Amino acid sequence: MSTAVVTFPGSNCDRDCALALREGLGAPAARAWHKDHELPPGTTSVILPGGFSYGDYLRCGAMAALSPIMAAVKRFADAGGPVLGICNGFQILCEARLLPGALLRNHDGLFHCEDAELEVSAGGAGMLMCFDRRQRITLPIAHGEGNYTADAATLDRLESEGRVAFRYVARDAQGNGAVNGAQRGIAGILGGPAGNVVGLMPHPERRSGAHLHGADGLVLLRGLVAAGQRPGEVRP
Amino acid sequence: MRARVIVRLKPAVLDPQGEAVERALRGLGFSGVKNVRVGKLVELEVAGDAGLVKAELAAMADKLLANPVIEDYQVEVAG
Amino acid sequence: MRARVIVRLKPAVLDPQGEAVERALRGLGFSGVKNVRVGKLVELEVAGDAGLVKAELAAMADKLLANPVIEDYQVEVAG
Amino acid sequence: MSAATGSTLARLQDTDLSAVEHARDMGLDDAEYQRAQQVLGRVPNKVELGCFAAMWSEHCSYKSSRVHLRRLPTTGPRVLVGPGENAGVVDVGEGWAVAFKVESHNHPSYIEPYQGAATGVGGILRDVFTMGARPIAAMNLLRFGRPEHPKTAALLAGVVKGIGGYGNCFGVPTVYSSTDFDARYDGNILVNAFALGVLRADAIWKGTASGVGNPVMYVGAKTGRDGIHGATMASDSFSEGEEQERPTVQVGDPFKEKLLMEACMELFAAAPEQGGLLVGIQDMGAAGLTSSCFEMASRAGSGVRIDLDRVPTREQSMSAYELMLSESQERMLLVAKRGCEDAVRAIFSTWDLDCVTIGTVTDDGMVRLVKGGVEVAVLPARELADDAPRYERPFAAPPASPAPAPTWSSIEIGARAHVCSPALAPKSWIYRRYDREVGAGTLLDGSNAAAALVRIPHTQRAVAMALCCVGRWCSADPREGARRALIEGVLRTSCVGALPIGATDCLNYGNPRVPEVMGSLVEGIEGIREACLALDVPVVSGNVSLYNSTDERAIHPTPAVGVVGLVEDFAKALARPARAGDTMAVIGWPPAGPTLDLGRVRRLGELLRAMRLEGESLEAQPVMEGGLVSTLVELARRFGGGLFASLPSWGDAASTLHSEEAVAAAVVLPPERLQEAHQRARVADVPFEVLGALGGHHFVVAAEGAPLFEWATEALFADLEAVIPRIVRGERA
Ligand SMILES: Nc1ncnc2c1ncn2[C@@H]1O[C@H](COP(=O)(O)OP(=O)(O)O)[C@@H](O)[C@H]1O
Ligand SMILES: [Mg+2]
Repeated sequence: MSTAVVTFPGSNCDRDCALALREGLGAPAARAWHKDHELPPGTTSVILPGGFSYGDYLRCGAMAALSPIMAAVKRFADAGGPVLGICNGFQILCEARLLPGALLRNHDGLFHCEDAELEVSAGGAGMLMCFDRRQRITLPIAHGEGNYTADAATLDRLESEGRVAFRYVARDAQGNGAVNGAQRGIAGILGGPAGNVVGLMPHPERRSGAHLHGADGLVLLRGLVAAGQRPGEVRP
Repeated sequence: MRARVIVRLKPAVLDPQGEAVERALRGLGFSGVKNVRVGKLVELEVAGDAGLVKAELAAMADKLLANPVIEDYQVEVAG
Repeated sequence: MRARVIVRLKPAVLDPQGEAVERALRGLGFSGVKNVRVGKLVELEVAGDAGLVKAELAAMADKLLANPVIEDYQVEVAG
Repeated sequence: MSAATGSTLARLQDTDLSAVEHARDMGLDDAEYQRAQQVLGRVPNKVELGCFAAMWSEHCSYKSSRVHLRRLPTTGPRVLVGPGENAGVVDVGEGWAVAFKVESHNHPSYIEPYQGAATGVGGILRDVFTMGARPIAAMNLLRFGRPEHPKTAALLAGVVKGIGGYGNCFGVPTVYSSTDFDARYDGNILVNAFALGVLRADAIWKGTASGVGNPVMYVGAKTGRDGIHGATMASDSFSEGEEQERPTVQVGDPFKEKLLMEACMELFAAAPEQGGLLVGIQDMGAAGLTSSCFEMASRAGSGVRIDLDRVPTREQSMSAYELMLSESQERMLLVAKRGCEDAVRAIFSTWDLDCVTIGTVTDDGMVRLVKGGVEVAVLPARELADDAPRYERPFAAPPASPAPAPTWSSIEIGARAHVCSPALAPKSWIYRRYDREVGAGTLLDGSNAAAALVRIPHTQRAVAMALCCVGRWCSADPREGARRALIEGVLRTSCVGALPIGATDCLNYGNPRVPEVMGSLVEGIEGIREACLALDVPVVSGNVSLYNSTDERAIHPTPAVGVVGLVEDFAKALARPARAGDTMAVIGWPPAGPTLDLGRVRRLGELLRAMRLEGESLEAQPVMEGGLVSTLVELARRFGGGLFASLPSWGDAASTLHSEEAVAAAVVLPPERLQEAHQRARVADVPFEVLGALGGHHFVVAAEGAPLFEWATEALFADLEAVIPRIVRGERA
């Protein structure tokens, strides 16, 4: 039973995620390589880490979405397995259509590396089981393309189905994320047959211990690991 | 055969890059500028006859070059 | 008037994006693809008559849209 | 240099320029050309001339600075590799070491700010991972022209974007940045990039080509016609290919470099049971294949034979000259053990990288270049790599040009204008463009601390770092300015609890043929030397960037110094955040003349370090550029609220606020530890004076019991944060 951290050639937060799992939670982490056709044996949850999967040329995550490992991740997700996409991982999940919508360039055209205050909009269940609904947490963002967008119908559906996972607390006059323009302030969403696929722009692995300015991120990673270990929900 | 695929953000999608360029152009004194949109131009060589090539280019765009959630594309084959 | 400025890396300049796209397309089975280059397409509206507009677009490209050290550009005015 | 090989070589006579003129075109002067001819015992052909010109260029040979650079102290108990390799290496304990270096990319960044800065970062990262070290931190020092100069906005935006674009994608956190604006950099901006990596102390790789018969392999990106002596090649009588404009600036591919780094890390660790696969490795930086071939052979006392037809290219029909001098990025040259080629290739192919055997190591001390089956150049490795001409250029005492002290209508107005000046205003806008946390090891970064602090993975250890130089001080006094660059780095790293263990320097100066410029360079080196000796900090690597001048108008002398410090247990160096009610004190000596006393600096550093590790100092910041008022504002900003400070009894209020001649630091202490801290200072015989406390929403400065001024912090912080964005937008101050 372990969390598979997928390494695309340009992933650069894969080691950080593995470290947070091991040091922060004492949970095992296994590495999955982008060219693999199967997840490692014993995988109970999956992380698509941040970075620049294939250089982020063309569109962030576009090429990664087509890599062999993503077919395996898709099968795992379709069977209800918990999958967490962080930053570039979120972009990959959208490009692979495992989550709806897309991430555009930030509205000011700039890369932002800073702390973001978030509201957990869908706490209490699944991977977000360790959060209270409406709980506020702080996680850092580091992205140039985190401007979440989808058509109005999709956004309405996300909201009505309770699939907005995280929102930026700071919004502009239109209600969009002040930092990057994300529609309706969306920082992360849920998908998959059982809300088992989560994508978010902020980096939980960077807040996984007191020496890293806080441990809010561990709460999410703990939820991910636990969601994969629920009896009766063991994946293929 | 030389071909190109033009990829544009859909009209309904906000184009932050286009807005930034517009602002910068105005700042430089080009005051008559409006509705700036920035797209991508993928130029490539493909083997095969024109008809087939067009279909192949469309397939490339569908699979990789454009994201239908936010983008439209257009293929052109030279001569 | 609708116009466009196409900005391309000069032929001798490395285009990492083009290379990455080429590799990805080949990986998807489009084996006949070669010499992929990715450029920028700036589309905009400008006021004025065609002749003047062309000169203005060139000025925009010189000043902002392209860096002559590594890029070439081409301006087109619609109809 | 036998007649036989000579006869197969292409002759120069087939062109219409004489060899001397060719040489001049390439940047060799007549005496240098004569020397080249003597070395060969014959007339060099154009490929050979190109190699001479590149190897004997200022950039590769340090011909103007070498005799002076030798004066820098470069040894110490922790130094594992000093200057001479791709990066210096310093022992940090528990079997770990760090490799670091700083390098300039000034001119390319002026021409193409994004790519110039990006490839500057790429180059220094390669220097570091070539040593076997995985990069864990990057810093930069940027100097732009005055904010209102028409080019400054675009240069600033482009350079910052380029640094972020490369570092963020590569996956190295950019943890410290120093940025300033000054008319002296109007046409000559500075972009200095620093990188630091971690490696096992017993697994250091060097650029050496030893072992006759071992294969020489080329890895990474394909070679194009990038950066082939842009200026001198304008007339282009050397091109055998089609006539076309050559890009003088390279485009970087951070993604490819990431792959290259990962593949190299695998290569370094491969096959330990048989002693590894690799003999030596070097990046292809300036002068590309030329410098890597000659330097690797020269270091080993060997030769190499290179088949240029096997070099992977991305352009058609490249000439031998072009192949040798291309500066295409993201390439490395390595020498593998014979018989290990397949294993090496397998590693690179995992990462989708080209890896080709292009030659072999020989024993005759010659670099032989073969193209189309014939030798097109035969040159002695050592003479080109190590026997470049050295110049003792005449130097004259540089004129001291202290900047005139600004005059203000009141202390308050003066202080406010001062702290909101571009040099002193916070650089948050810039820092936000950099991923400062990738790697999950950034404990502190320069946006919010006196120095950055980055964990050594898998250990409790951490390295602190800062990159410093105030050009204005160096114009006023080149030696003192350089001393202070090192002093600032030492004090900053001490503020976060680190013991300074090594330094790297990037000497940015004007035209060395101008005696006064040469004089300021010599003085600068002397200043770094004095400070290094007094503070026990060896220089382990560095870079020299000359000719930063336009029309005889040179930049401020700018010897940027990167100081690296060590913390053995980072838990001790991390303090709780400052909060309202915490005490503020100033430790150290009042202004005592323009030459800072190094003995005092040393004692202050020791005290700062002890106070931090003992949990007494929660925040600390040296009083340097901008004086005490700017230090206090910085502390308020980090705290995020107000403070009350009663000025120390240093003299009149204005000079106490602004003087840059104190050896002192301001610290924030938990009130319950005040006594202990005070005692510690007394034992150390360092002056200690309580200034006041943090709290409230006003920044209040008082002198002799009476308030001098009082600023609402909300407005103050807003003013401070607005300075850089205004420059980026190109708005007048
Ligand atoms: N100012 C300096 N101080 C200390 N070492 C220096 C200095 N300048 C150059 N060096 C050393 O000289 C060697 C050559 O430097 P350089 O030419 O910059 O290397 P590269 O080939 O990577 O560009 C390096 O080992 C470098 O550390
Ligand atoms: Mg080097």
